[in-house]
Formats: sequence, structure tokens, C-alpha cells
Amino acid sequence: MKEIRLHGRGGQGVVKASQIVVKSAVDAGGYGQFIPFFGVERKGSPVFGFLRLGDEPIRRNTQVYEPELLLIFDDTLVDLPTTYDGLKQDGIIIVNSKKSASELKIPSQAGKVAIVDATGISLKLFGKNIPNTAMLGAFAKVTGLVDWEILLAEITSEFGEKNKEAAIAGYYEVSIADNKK
Amino acid sequence: MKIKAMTGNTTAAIAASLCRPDLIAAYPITPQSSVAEYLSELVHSGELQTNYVTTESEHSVMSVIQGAACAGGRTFTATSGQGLALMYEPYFQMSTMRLPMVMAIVTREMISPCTVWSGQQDAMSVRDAGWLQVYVENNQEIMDMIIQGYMITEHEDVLIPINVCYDGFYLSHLVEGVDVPSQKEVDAFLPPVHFNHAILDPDNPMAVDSLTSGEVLTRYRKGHLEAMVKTLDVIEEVDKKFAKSFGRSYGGAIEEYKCDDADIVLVAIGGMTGTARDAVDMARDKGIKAGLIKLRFVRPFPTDRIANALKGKKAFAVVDRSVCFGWNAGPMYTEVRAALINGDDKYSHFSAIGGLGGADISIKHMTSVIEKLESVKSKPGQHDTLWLMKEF
Amino acid sequence: MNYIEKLRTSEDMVTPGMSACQGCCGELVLRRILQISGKNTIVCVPPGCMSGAGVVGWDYQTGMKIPVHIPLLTNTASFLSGVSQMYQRKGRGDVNMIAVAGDGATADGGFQSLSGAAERNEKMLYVCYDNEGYMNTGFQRSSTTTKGSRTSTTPIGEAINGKQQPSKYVALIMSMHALQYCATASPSHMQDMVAKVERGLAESKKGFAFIHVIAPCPTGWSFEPDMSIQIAKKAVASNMFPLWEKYNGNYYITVENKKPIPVKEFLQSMGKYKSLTDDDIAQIQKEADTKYETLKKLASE
Amino acid sequence: MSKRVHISPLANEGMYILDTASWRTERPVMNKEKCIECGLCLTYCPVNAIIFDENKYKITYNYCKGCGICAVECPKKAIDMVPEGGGK
Repeated sequence: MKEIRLHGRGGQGVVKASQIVVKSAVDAGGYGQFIPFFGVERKGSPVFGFLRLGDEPIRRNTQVYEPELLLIFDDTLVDLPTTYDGLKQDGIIIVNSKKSASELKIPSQAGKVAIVDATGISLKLFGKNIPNTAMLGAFAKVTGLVDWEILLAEITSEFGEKNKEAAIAGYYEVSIADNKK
Repeated sequence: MKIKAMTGNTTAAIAASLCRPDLIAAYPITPQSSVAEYLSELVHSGELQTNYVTTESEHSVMSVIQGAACAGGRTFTATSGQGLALMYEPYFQMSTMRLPMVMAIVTREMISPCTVWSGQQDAMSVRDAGWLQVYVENNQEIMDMIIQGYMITEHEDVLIPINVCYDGFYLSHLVEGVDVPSQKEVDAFLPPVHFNHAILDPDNPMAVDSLTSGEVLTRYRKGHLEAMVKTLDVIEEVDKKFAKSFGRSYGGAIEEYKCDDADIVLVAIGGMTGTARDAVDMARDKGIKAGLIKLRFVRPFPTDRIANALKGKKAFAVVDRSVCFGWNAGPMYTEVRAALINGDDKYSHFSAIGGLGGADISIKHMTSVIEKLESVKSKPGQHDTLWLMKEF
Repeated sequence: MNYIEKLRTSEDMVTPGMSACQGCCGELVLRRILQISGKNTIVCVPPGCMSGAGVVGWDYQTGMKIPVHIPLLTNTASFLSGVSQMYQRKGRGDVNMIAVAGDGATADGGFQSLSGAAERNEKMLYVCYDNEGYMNTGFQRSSTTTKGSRTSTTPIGEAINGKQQPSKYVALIMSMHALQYCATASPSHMQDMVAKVERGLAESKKGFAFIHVIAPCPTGWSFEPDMSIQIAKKAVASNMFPLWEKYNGNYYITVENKKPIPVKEFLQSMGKYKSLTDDDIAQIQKEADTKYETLKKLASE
Repeated sequence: MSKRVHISPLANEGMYILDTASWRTERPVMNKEKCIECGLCLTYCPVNAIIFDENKYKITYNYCKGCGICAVECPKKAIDMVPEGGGK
């Protein structure tokens, strides 16, 4: 079982993106679970959620404290003390940013850092910052945890063709590097 | 059947619609609101043909439903926390009029302090209002118990309304795969509603709820309690029938997990049970003989089954997601203890309380309960209440 | 058939002996409404004088010849909504759905559910018999109690003299809902009342109908039981309780009051206003005049 | 009315009736000569003690509480309230 934590801002589609990942996992015959953290969620406020994927039924329904993977929808969130909290040794960080890894205060325990300009993709395609589907593309590429074809089909049926394009762009534009410790 | 990923609230709405309710009344309240919303979508799209009444309050929700039930209808609603509290007046009347229905309680902490988040204080606070209450572990069980719920509540030996209680946010907003039965399968399992003990009908006039003397009222209460006891058998019977039709069984009023050879037993209720299973397995890996009782039905309280499951064990702890004011303990702890009064065992035992107001019950919390059980198992008697909380 | 013929030939649906006070207008109103609606009726009587008088029943015996239920003080309209919805669903929209509720169950605790049911335009006839207080439990004040009234929770005292607030005009408030029918009625004007109940029942098949009936209470208001109808007449004649109705979006004054009597004549005919000063009476007169002017304006639109 | 299983509070086994005639201290007595058969007494009687039988309005005494409304409302003053017990 993989435990993943997502960080974003209200309005960026964190919840929807996570639901699509779980749907894709379930459609592929696997197991997935997503719990949104429910605060007083407003457009722009920091939000987060907990995602689990696995080959066995997922029984626990508690928050994720020691994620193997962090999916960060907004690079301004790296300044929050809780964003990198509990990341496992050699864990993966996927972040929506134009910045380089050195500017993102990547913690030392991170193994890989993947950076994708999901906002740029979103602005180009939709004229606004809804980076979630581009992030999903990057997520699929970096982790291989979901079936890429099924994920694309889910994105298309949920959001339409343009979002499929965004996912594909995210998939191909993400740059993956080992964390320089 | 098809496995689909969905939230607990969507699951509840689909389950209710599969049971072909005549009337649904609902009022939005966090964290239940998406049940009301999704049911509206089903009705507005034409997928669900029911009388859907969007009232001005939960008090009226239960009242509209009571009226529909008094005309012989199958009904559904869902609520949470303050909504349940506001509903209390017709809620109590619903059960004491012995009108069958299924109502989901998306459990929520009670105010004050101001909160909208998870906890079981709302449902626990009304456990003596004459309803049946089942607490479920995951979204699949939400689906299955709403369907089973109608069979139980409408059973001629029961005729008591039932609450299917599931954790706010930790299940209501959790997305996971759910095996969704087809309409055909549910129709084959669940017969149409039929009851006629309290019906307003010009062709057969009667006064429903006439003024009643204490002597007669006592007779009604006695009958209600006796029906509760009979319900314990109906629960097991319906669970078996359900297993036959759908291939899933929940073990009836309680489920035992790795209890057979256990020294110490954790008693969990609701969504936290899954987390407890993982914690028990982790403890087993370390050689600790831990077991788990999943307390499913709280009303009727499965006294005998709990006593049997704990027979010969050294220690137990009950993890409550609510408090019992006046006991410095959780409510289920007090009731589990009461269930053991007839046995000879000298247990070590304590109450654990956590997950209030949206706080998490983590694997670490469950492990801390197991560790405490290990350390006190040879010291019979009650030990201090363990509060599962962050240290400030 | 005129109204008297209707009343003398229709069957009484209520127990012949019920423990309403001598001269009770609530009893009179209840019997008349159900005589007009007949057997094909479901009636809800929430806690109050009428249910307290035994019309719902006692133990295993019923107090009506038709199905009756005592809902909560607070949920009459919503409970009956559920019954009504189920009957529509069963294709039995012909059944009369009637609530007969006091002012407490209507204008106070029950107002939320009443307003909700009216907003949803639920198919029912809701009748409020207004005796201006919680008369079943010992004459406590309600929101429809008239200013200056002596009640057991607004007694005459050295410091405070009776109820300090004017009454809530529940009929006009209800008429502002997009409901099917709204009217006021008085048992003293029986022909008018019978016509309104008939219209209300007909309209209740299409949506929400509300009738607000004044029900003078000899016990709580302190007058002789034989004067009930006289008091009701004076309430209408003084414009303390004007008779009007609203349907198809229009207001109509049904009993024109060309030369209203002074409210003083109404007020001084019973004990509950005994301690009113001339200033109080002048103020009540002003309120009554204003109320009638408002209604006239509404009716002239 | 059918017999029901009483698992919840309901009533249909007969009618709940009070002997309200015993409340009466005065009884209404109709002077048939003055009566014009207008029927107002029937419309205003709260307990329906006045009936229309063989084209005449008649007062029945099984449930009449003796409130006296009929006597007050009669336009011809054809009804008198007479003390109970003392005879006419």
C-alpha cells in the first residue's frame, strides 16, 4: 500500500483529482482510498488530502502521517512548515512549479523530485489556474501507480477533452531528478 | 454488480434509492449535505421516482417522514449532529409509534465548542430514544446496511426504525470502491414495504397516538423492549439472507477479529475499526496476542455475544469516539462493562476516548491502546481512561 | 343548499361528549369544519384545547369517526405534509387533509413547520382556532394574545399590566406566502365561515389553504359561556378581527364593516381587558384601524 | 372497525365519549310557539345538541352542557335557560 499526501489550495481541484485516481485504481481492479482533510475550505485556502493505493483492501481510514509521496499543487505551499512533514526516507515529491529544485527547499530525505509547470499548462489551455489534471499526468508518469490509459479515460469522461490534453502535457513535460542531498 | 469508487455519502444516497423509497425528506447539514444533494440529482434527473421533500428544518424532515409512514410509506433521510438534536422531538415519536424507516446518521461531534466535524456524540446521545442503531466500518457496509436496514426495520417482529451510523468525513467524504448491487438484485432481496399497525386511513379510521394512561403506556414500552430483544435474532437472520444474495456477511450484531486465541481485546466501533484491524495485525507481528471486537449494533445491545467473545480474555479496552458525561469514560465502555456483569472473569479494562470533533484516530493511537492493554493485562480492575490526543 | 341545511344534514365526526368548556368556540369550529369535510378526511389535532378535550381519544378508544392523529405542538403542518404526499402518491388526492390547531401550535412553536409547508404549497387545509393563548394549560400568553390582555404569564401587576406586545397577525403573514388560499373567519358569521371552509377544502386539493378563525374562550377571556358568539360578533364589528380572504393572488374583504363599533365595546365585554386604561384602549383602537386600513388597501389593489 | 395489534399507541376500539350532560346546571327549553325554525340555534350549538327532526328544531339533552349560547342567539327569544334539578 502506498500512502500519499496532497497539498493544494481551495479551487485547484485537489479533491476531484484524488477521486479520479481512486476511480482509476478501482476500475483497474485494484484498491484506492481518498480522504479529504476537511477544514474550513475556501477558494485559495491551503487544503490537503490523503490518498492510498494498493493491491489489497485498504482498511485503515486515518490520515497519512508518513507519506511516501507528496503531490504539491502550488509551490508557495512549500513555505508552510507542515507541507514536507513526515515524508518517508527516499520519498517522492511532485510539485507544480516553474522553479528549480534548489529553490523549493526540498527536504533531505526526499529521493526524487519531479517538477511540472501545471499552472502554465492550465493557463495555456483554459486561461485559468486549475492545475489538477496536468498534475495527474505528472503523477502517472512519475509513479506508475495508475494505469495511464484508464486515468486518461476517467479524466476525459469527468472533465472533457481539454483536460485530457492537460494531463498528457503534464505527463510529457514533467522533469524528474534525483534529489541532490 | 459493479465496483465503483464513491464517497460514503454517495453510497448512502444510492443505497437508499435502490430500496425504492416512497418518500424522502432531507435538510442539508455538514457533513451529510451531499446525501441530500445527490438524492436531489437522482430525483431531478428522473432516475429516482420518489416524493422528495426539501423541508425548512430537520424537525420537519422527521415530521414529514412520520406522516408518510403513517400512510404506509417507505421513507429515508440522513442527518448529522445538530440536525439530529433538532429532530429529537419527532425522532423519539417515530420509534415509539413503532414506524419503520432507515435513517443514516453521518456522525458528527456536538456543539459546544463550535464544530462541524466528525465524532459519534450525536448518535450516542440518542441511543435511548428507542431506535435501532448500527455503526458501520466502510462505504461497502453503508451500502449493505441501508439495504439490510429496511429488511430489519420492516420485519414484523421488529417494526422499529433504524439508524445506519457512519463517520462524518472519515467515511462520508472518503472515496473507495463499493460493490453496487443492481436494482434487480435489491428488488429480489427486499420485498415491498407492508405494515398496518398505525395507519391514517379514512376507510379504516383510527386514532393514532391517542392520549394514553400510564398503565397502557407501560405496556407499549414493555412491548418495545421485547421487540428490541427479538431484533437481535432478526439481525443475524437478515445478515445470513444477505450473505446468500450478495456474498457479504458482517457477522451479525458484532464481529470478532482474531479473538479466538487473544489475551487482550480491543473493542472498536464505526470507521475506526479498519484502523484497529491494521493495529491488531501489527501487534500480532510483534507476538502480542491481540484481538478485536467490532461493535456493530448498539441498539439492541448485543450483551450475550459480547460476554461470550470476551470470556476467558485477560484484558479489554473500548475505544469510544464520544464521551459519557458523568463516567469519565466512553459510553460503549460503560455498556460493554455492564454486559459482563454475569461472568466470573476478572478483567483488566479501561476506556479509551479519541477522534472527537474531527480529530483523527491513527494507527499509533490504536497501537497505544494495545500497548496499555499489554501492560495492564495481569492487573485486574479498571485502569485510567486513555485519551487519544496530541500532546500540547 | 344553504349553510344551515348543510349543517343540519351533515354528520358530526367528533365524539358527542368532549371535555371542552361550556360555550367553547374551539369545539364549535372543530365540529363545523369536520361536518363540512365529511368522512373522507384525515385530521390532525396538535396539543391544545381540542386534543386536550379528548377528541383524539383515550387509551384504545378514539374520539373521532375519522382517522385522527395528535402530532407535536411544533410539527402539525409538516406531519400532515407527509400524509398528504403519500396520499397523492397513492392516487388518493381526494382525501381531505385537515389540521385543526390552536394559536400556540400555529403562530408560536409550530410556525416554522407551518411556514415551510405553506412555502412548499403542500396540499392541505390548515385551520387555526385562535383563542389567543395557551388555554389548555392555564391561559398563558401566546404571540396572538392581544396587547393589554391578562393571562397567567402576563398578569395584572403593580409594575407591569398585562401583555405588553401587540398580537402577531398570523393570517396576514400566512397570506404573504405563495399559498393557494388564505382567509379569516368567525363562528359568529357562520355562513361566511362555512363558505370559506368549503373553498379552503377545494383549494387544498391544489395547494396550501389556511383559515384563521377567532375562537373566543369564556374561561380564559373571562366572560359568561353564553356570550361566546356575541363576543365573536363584536370582534368582527369592531375590526379587532376583520373577515377577509385571499385567493388567486387577490384580497377580498368578505364582511364589509361600514360603521365599525369602537373597540372599547369589544374590550369591555370581558374580564381579560379589565385593567386597560383609556390610553391603552386608544392605542388598541389605533392598531385596529391601521390593520383594517391595510386590509382595505390590499383588497382594493 | 377492525381489531388491531396494539404495538403502538392507537385507538379504534369504540368511541371515547364523556357524559357532558352532567355538567349542566341549567337546561335550554324551547318554546315551540315562538320558534320560527330559523336554525340559528343549531348552527351555534358547540356540542351539536340541537337537531333537525321532522322539520322541527329540537333540543337533545344527552350531551348539552348548558352553555346557553342558543338562548342568547335565538332572534325570537324562544329558548329559556331553566335551572336543573328544581324542575320548571
